Amino acid sequence: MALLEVKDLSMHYWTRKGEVKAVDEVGFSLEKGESLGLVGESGCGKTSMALTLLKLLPENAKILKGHIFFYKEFQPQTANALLGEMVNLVPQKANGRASTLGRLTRIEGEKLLVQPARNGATKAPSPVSFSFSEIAQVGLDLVPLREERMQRVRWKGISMIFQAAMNSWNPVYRVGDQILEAMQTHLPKTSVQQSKKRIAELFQMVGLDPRMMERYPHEYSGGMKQRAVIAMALSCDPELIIADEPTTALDVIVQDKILREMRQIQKQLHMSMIYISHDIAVIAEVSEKIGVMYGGKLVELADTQTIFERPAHPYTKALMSSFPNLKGEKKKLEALPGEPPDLISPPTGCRFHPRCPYATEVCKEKDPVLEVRQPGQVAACWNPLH
Amino acid sequence: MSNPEQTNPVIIETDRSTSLVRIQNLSKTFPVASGFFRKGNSFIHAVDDISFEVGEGEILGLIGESGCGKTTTGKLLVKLETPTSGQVFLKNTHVEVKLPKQKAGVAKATSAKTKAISLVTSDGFADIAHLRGRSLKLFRRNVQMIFQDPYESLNPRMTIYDICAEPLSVQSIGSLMEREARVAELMDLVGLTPPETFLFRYPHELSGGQRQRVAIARAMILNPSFIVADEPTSMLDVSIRTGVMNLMLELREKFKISYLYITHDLAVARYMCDRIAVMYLGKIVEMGQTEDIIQNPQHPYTRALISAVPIPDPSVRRQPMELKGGVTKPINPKPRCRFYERCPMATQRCATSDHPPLEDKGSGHSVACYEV
Amino acid sequence: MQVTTKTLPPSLWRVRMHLWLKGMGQSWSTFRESPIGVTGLVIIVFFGLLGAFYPIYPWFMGKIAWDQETIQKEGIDLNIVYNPIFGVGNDPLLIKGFPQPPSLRHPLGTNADGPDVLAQIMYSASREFLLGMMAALITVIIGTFIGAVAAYYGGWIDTLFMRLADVFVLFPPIAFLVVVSALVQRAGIEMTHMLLALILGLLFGFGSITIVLKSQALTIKVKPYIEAARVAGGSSFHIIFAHIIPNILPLSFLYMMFNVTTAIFSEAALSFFGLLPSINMSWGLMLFRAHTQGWILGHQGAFYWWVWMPPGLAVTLLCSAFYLVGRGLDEIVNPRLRKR
Amino acid sequence: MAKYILKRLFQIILTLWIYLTIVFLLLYLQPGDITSFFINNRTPPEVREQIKAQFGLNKPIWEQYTNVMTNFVTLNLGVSFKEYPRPVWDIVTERMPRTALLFVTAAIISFCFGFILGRLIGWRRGAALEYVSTVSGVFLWTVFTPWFALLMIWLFAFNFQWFPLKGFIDQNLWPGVQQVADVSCDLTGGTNCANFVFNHILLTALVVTLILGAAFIISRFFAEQRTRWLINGSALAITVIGVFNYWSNSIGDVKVGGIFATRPLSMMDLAGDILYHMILPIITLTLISFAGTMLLTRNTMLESLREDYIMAARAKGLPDKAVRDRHAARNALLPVATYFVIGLALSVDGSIFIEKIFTWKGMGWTLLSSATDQDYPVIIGALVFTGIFALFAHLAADVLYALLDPRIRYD
Repeated sequence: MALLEVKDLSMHYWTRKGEVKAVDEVGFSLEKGESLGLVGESGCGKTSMALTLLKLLPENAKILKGHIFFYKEFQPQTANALLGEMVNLVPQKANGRASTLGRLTRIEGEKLLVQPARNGATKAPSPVSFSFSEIAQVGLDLVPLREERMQRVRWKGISMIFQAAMNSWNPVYRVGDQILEAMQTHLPKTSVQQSKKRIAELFQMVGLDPRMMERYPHEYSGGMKQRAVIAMALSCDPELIIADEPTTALDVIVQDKILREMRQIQKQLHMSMIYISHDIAVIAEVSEKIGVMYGGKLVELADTQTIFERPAHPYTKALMSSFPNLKGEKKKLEALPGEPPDLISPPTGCRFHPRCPYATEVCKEKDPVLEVRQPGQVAACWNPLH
Repeated sequence: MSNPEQTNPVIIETDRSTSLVRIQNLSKTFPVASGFFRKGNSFIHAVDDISFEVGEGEILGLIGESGCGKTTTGKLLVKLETPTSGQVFLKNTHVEVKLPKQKAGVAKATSAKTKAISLVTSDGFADIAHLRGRSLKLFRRNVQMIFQDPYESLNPRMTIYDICAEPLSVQSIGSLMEREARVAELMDLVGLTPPETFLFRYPHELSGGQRQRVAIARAMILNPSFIVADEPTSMLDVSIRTGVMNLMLELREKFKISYLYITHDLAVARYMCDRIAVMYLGKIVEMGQTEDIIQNPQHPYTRALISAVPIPDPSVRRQPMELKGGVTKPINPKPRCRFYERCPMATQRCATSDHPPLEDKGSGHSVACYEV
Repeated sequence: MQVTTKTLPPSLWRVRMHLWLKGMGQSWSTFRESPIGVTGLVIIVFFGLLGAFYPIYPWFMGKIAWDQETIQKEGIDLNIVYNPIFGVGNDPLLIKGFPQPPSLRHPLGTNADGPDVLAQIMYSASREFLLGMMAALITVIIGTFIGAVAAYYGGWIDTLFMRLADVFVLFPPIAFLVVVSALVQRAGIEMTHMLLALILGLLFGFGSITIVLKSQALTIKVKPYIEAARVAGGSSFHIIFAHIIPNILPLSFLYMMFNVTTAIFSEAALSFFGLLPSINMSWGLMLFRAHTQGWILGHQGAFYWWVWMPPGLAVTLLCSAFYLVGRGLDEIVNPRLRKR
Repeated sequence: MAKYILKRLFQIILTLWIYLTIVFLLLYLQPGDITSFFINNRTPPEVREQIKAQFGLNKPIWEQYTNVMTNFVTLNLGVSFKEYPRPVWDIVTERMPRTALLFVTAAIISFCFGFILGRLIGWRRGAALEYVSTVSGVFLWTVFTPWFALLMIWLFAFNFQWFPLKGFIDQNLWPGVQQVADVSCDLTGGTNCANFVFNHILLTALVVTLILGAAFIISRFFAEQRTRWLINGSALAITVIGVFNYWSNSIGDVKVGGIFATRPLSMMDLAGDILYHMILPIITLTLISFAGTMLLTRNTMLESLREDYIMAARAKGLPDKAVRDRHAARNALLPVATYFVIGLALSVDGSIFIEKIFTWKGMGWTLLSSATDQDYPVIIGALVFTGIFALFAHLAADVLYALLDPRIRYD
């Protein structure tokens, strides 16, 4: 059952130098309880991707197109809350109807009325009606969602572990109070005492002394801050956690511990995770599926096992072979020539073609799209490795 | 110049006749500014009584977590810091020490001085601690450093040419024309081609990998024999990193340069280094041939470190080793094994005895542990 | 590498010139994006022109409006040459007709004892400019140098200058200047523009600017490129002058703008209090005379705006202008303030 | 924190020592000996000798230095030339509270005003709003203060006649007042009575501030928003009732009504007269100084908005207002609060302008008039006092900073 579906998502931002095509036509989906790793070099748009999912964008950034569907099982009593929003209705499997994207305009008795998007047609399509029993899942489209409504999705639906976890604590408040603040915003009915009890439990879960709640961030070490950030990300029982370089600033032993704890908590709570890292080794440890990003595009997406055994995209292969290995034979690493693309004026056609050893004429002209290479593996390449 | 009459210092027994740098009992402590009036009570023992050698054309890797003293060691070697005690000997170093003005008691003064400083050993090594003025400047030509952060190690207000030519100009080497030619030659060498397109650009116009190449060019321009590389690739992207590492290996082949390669990444160390020394809280706990250490680590800390490195291969399942607690700071450390608190195999002896000495366990593999 | 030539090869020299111009061009195009800075610059240029054109204005007006004949036609019997700055003296008979409201002969009217207000404003403008620039330059040179040296060496040099800076920050500057000018007067020293600029420069140069520039220099001092320069064999002198100072110069320049504001303001204030008898004409003095002679809050409520509005506005606008330019520069120097 | 304060205290004493040394050097390097600053033609010979002995004249410079420094530190500052034989210290203690009340009130108002506005323009960087507020802010901040004050007087007091032109009290009202409580007034100016009433205003303001401040701090210990409101609200109510009660009954009554008054005057009338005279100076001061706070707050807001914890706060789904006020503004407050307290220390500067124009006889007025009248003992006394006052303000700023920033508390 899908939890998150990203479709054709583009996000650009505007700087002094020009338009940065940070996320360009990216699409993937994530099942409930699944963990996905996004890997890529700095400036490939992976952090922009994470911020776009939460719509935490600066003023100069804009989502140009695409959808981010955040799915929930359909429950008639909560249907009212979705009134007026863009939704993707997924009917029951047995039903045979296609899923419908549109604005939820009315609820009539046991029926939902959806006004599909115009999609370039001159005439507005007629509203589609679904009965309650037909609907399996409702996907709320986060892209057109208003800011106030989006605030309710953040942390309760999707929470995040930041790249700079060290700095994501406000230095003037106690750590416990900062977690409490999030809980009071999203769970206003829970009393302060109950919330504090819950925070103490979470602290224990991530291996921190619950008494540390009353301390200020500067009294924490780097690893402790990171653990507390994980506790905070868990505090509102989100369905999805995005972890952006969760262990980059940490030493290898602490990194290893924290990664193991995160994986364990994810299994235990049956949560979905998106890990983002430049380190393919870290990603391989924690995720079931890996997406490789290059120059603002998703170039390959496959199961972890598949991607390591049979990478389809030349970049994926280059990325893995440029990592020195601790185990196995020591061999000379092949350096990838050139520099990562400038996202203001990316190369035409395939963005990897100036550095690609397999590039042909077509790569310079036409942009490849994601195609299925084998079950559980898609890649965007004109000359895939298999 | 050298003074052969002076007493030789104690030299570690070694069959390595080609060593270039010898470190003996090197220590560096920093005072901890704890209180206003209580300054001077507490010290961080950043580097504590370490000894090693780097051979000619050899790459020695210095491995450890942040705060273990590896960067301080690097800075001691290039004389950015002055050691609290111990010596750094470098081959082919010219020491010119002005002897104190001698009046009547000539003999007395010299004997006092020779006891204090043994300038150059018989096999041409000299302690860099005594370098001053001109001899220090000459030493600077011999030893260079490459820094971790390519974004901070180049002055943003200088052009690439100025940055690369700075060592030449402060050392007053060559005419302006010659400097320009030399810089262009170096740019070519580090793969910034064609040089003309790079010479008069500012660092912010270059990517991280290109900047690090500029930093390498600057370090290479004086033809040094020894380079301390402090995590030169840790800030670089994967695809760029390999190029820089390969460049450094090529330069070693070409010019027989020795490196002290400081890194926290064991995989990188394995790729780059001939030998590895593992540091923990200011002490070297294990040292030996790279493959030896990676395949057959002896010290519990090294074992934990190696077992914690994630493997970019989902089919390999690691057996992580549990360590208690976290890294502390070596402030006034107790006289026992530094690793005692976290060690899974600590015994009574580890707690009561001093920090174990670095002992050779055969074939140049030394470990500092009582229980190995 | 045996031959050493002292001169820069022409190619290198030209490249550097080109780079410098390009850098200036870039700075200018960034600066131009800040409407605040541009506003300030326009005002500064305006006052600069006022000051620069001062000698032309009385010469021209003397030809067409202030000659003996025209003045006598107005019914004022003048046997002396009309001085647009110092008026006609304080003969009660002569100053009967003043202050005159703005007219074609006096675009901004005249003061109570006859001088032309616009001429006074123009005359003072160049002096205010000079004073402000001089004082700010002294301030910035002291601040930059001390800041760099204190940050680089640390230790007792740092402690000494920082405690000294604490003291200078402590002084309420205007109160201190009031006292100093009283003491200078007592000592019988003539307080000229140059002396005042020196006092202002010293007063502010050892003060907060050293603290700011030192902390900036400290952030530079710990950069690896300083260590790289040391490893290359660079002396302390080389590091301070080739690395630290060039990197704090933009901030120094920014503070120079703010200090021009302070200097002009201080001079106007002291003149307004009548504490600078040696400076015989300035905007502050114009306001002082208007106030003490009762042209502001007196004379049956009549509004002699041309007597006291122009000097007050001139001080305010010029101070604001330098401050605005400073703010505009701040957005260039301090990228954290730029638009996201 | 105690360690931090102690360290700062030590530094401050060191600073004071350097400051006083500089003052000494200023005097010593002048022509004539140092006692000439404390003696003029009107000084009787025996006092002259006494002062000379006090400063240890004819002794070596080192001893003169220690003598002068001792006199400074013990606030033994000599006798005024102009208001002979009033001791300088007496003049300072009379004038200082007047400046303090005026400036603290104005500073608090302009701080609140400037902080709220700066927070708004830092948060929403709209082109037009930002430009207008910055330019007008800079105009007010750099406006030539005396000219602006004259403009305000001309407009509101001279033209509209809403406020008195100048001064501390209404000369027509007070001569009829013969006695306030147990203080008798001289019939000419009512200075004693005015001082008495004024000091009670100051005292009341101080007590009110302390009570409200204590209530605010106590309320911080409770997590529930309603409890906080309850505590603060009840404290406010108590003080309002208490102040009213105190002024209407407790201090005792004025004996005789003013000669122009239609009914017997009460203490409240007299206090009202003083407060009425304060309004225009306070408005002027607020307008001049709020812009500084506003511009600084805007900058610190912009900086704190770039911090990662702001992104984290937004990611937590907090409403914009909470992100702005609880996170961005709370951190932006740190430098602004320091600036506020240090600004108080420099208020003597502003007081020179405002008190001169409004003839409000406080410290600034005293300093300026003694400078023009060459009343050197008062000048030096005011300078020494200003230094000490400024130092305590710096110490207060440090304490405030330590209270606001937990990172310092635990150092």
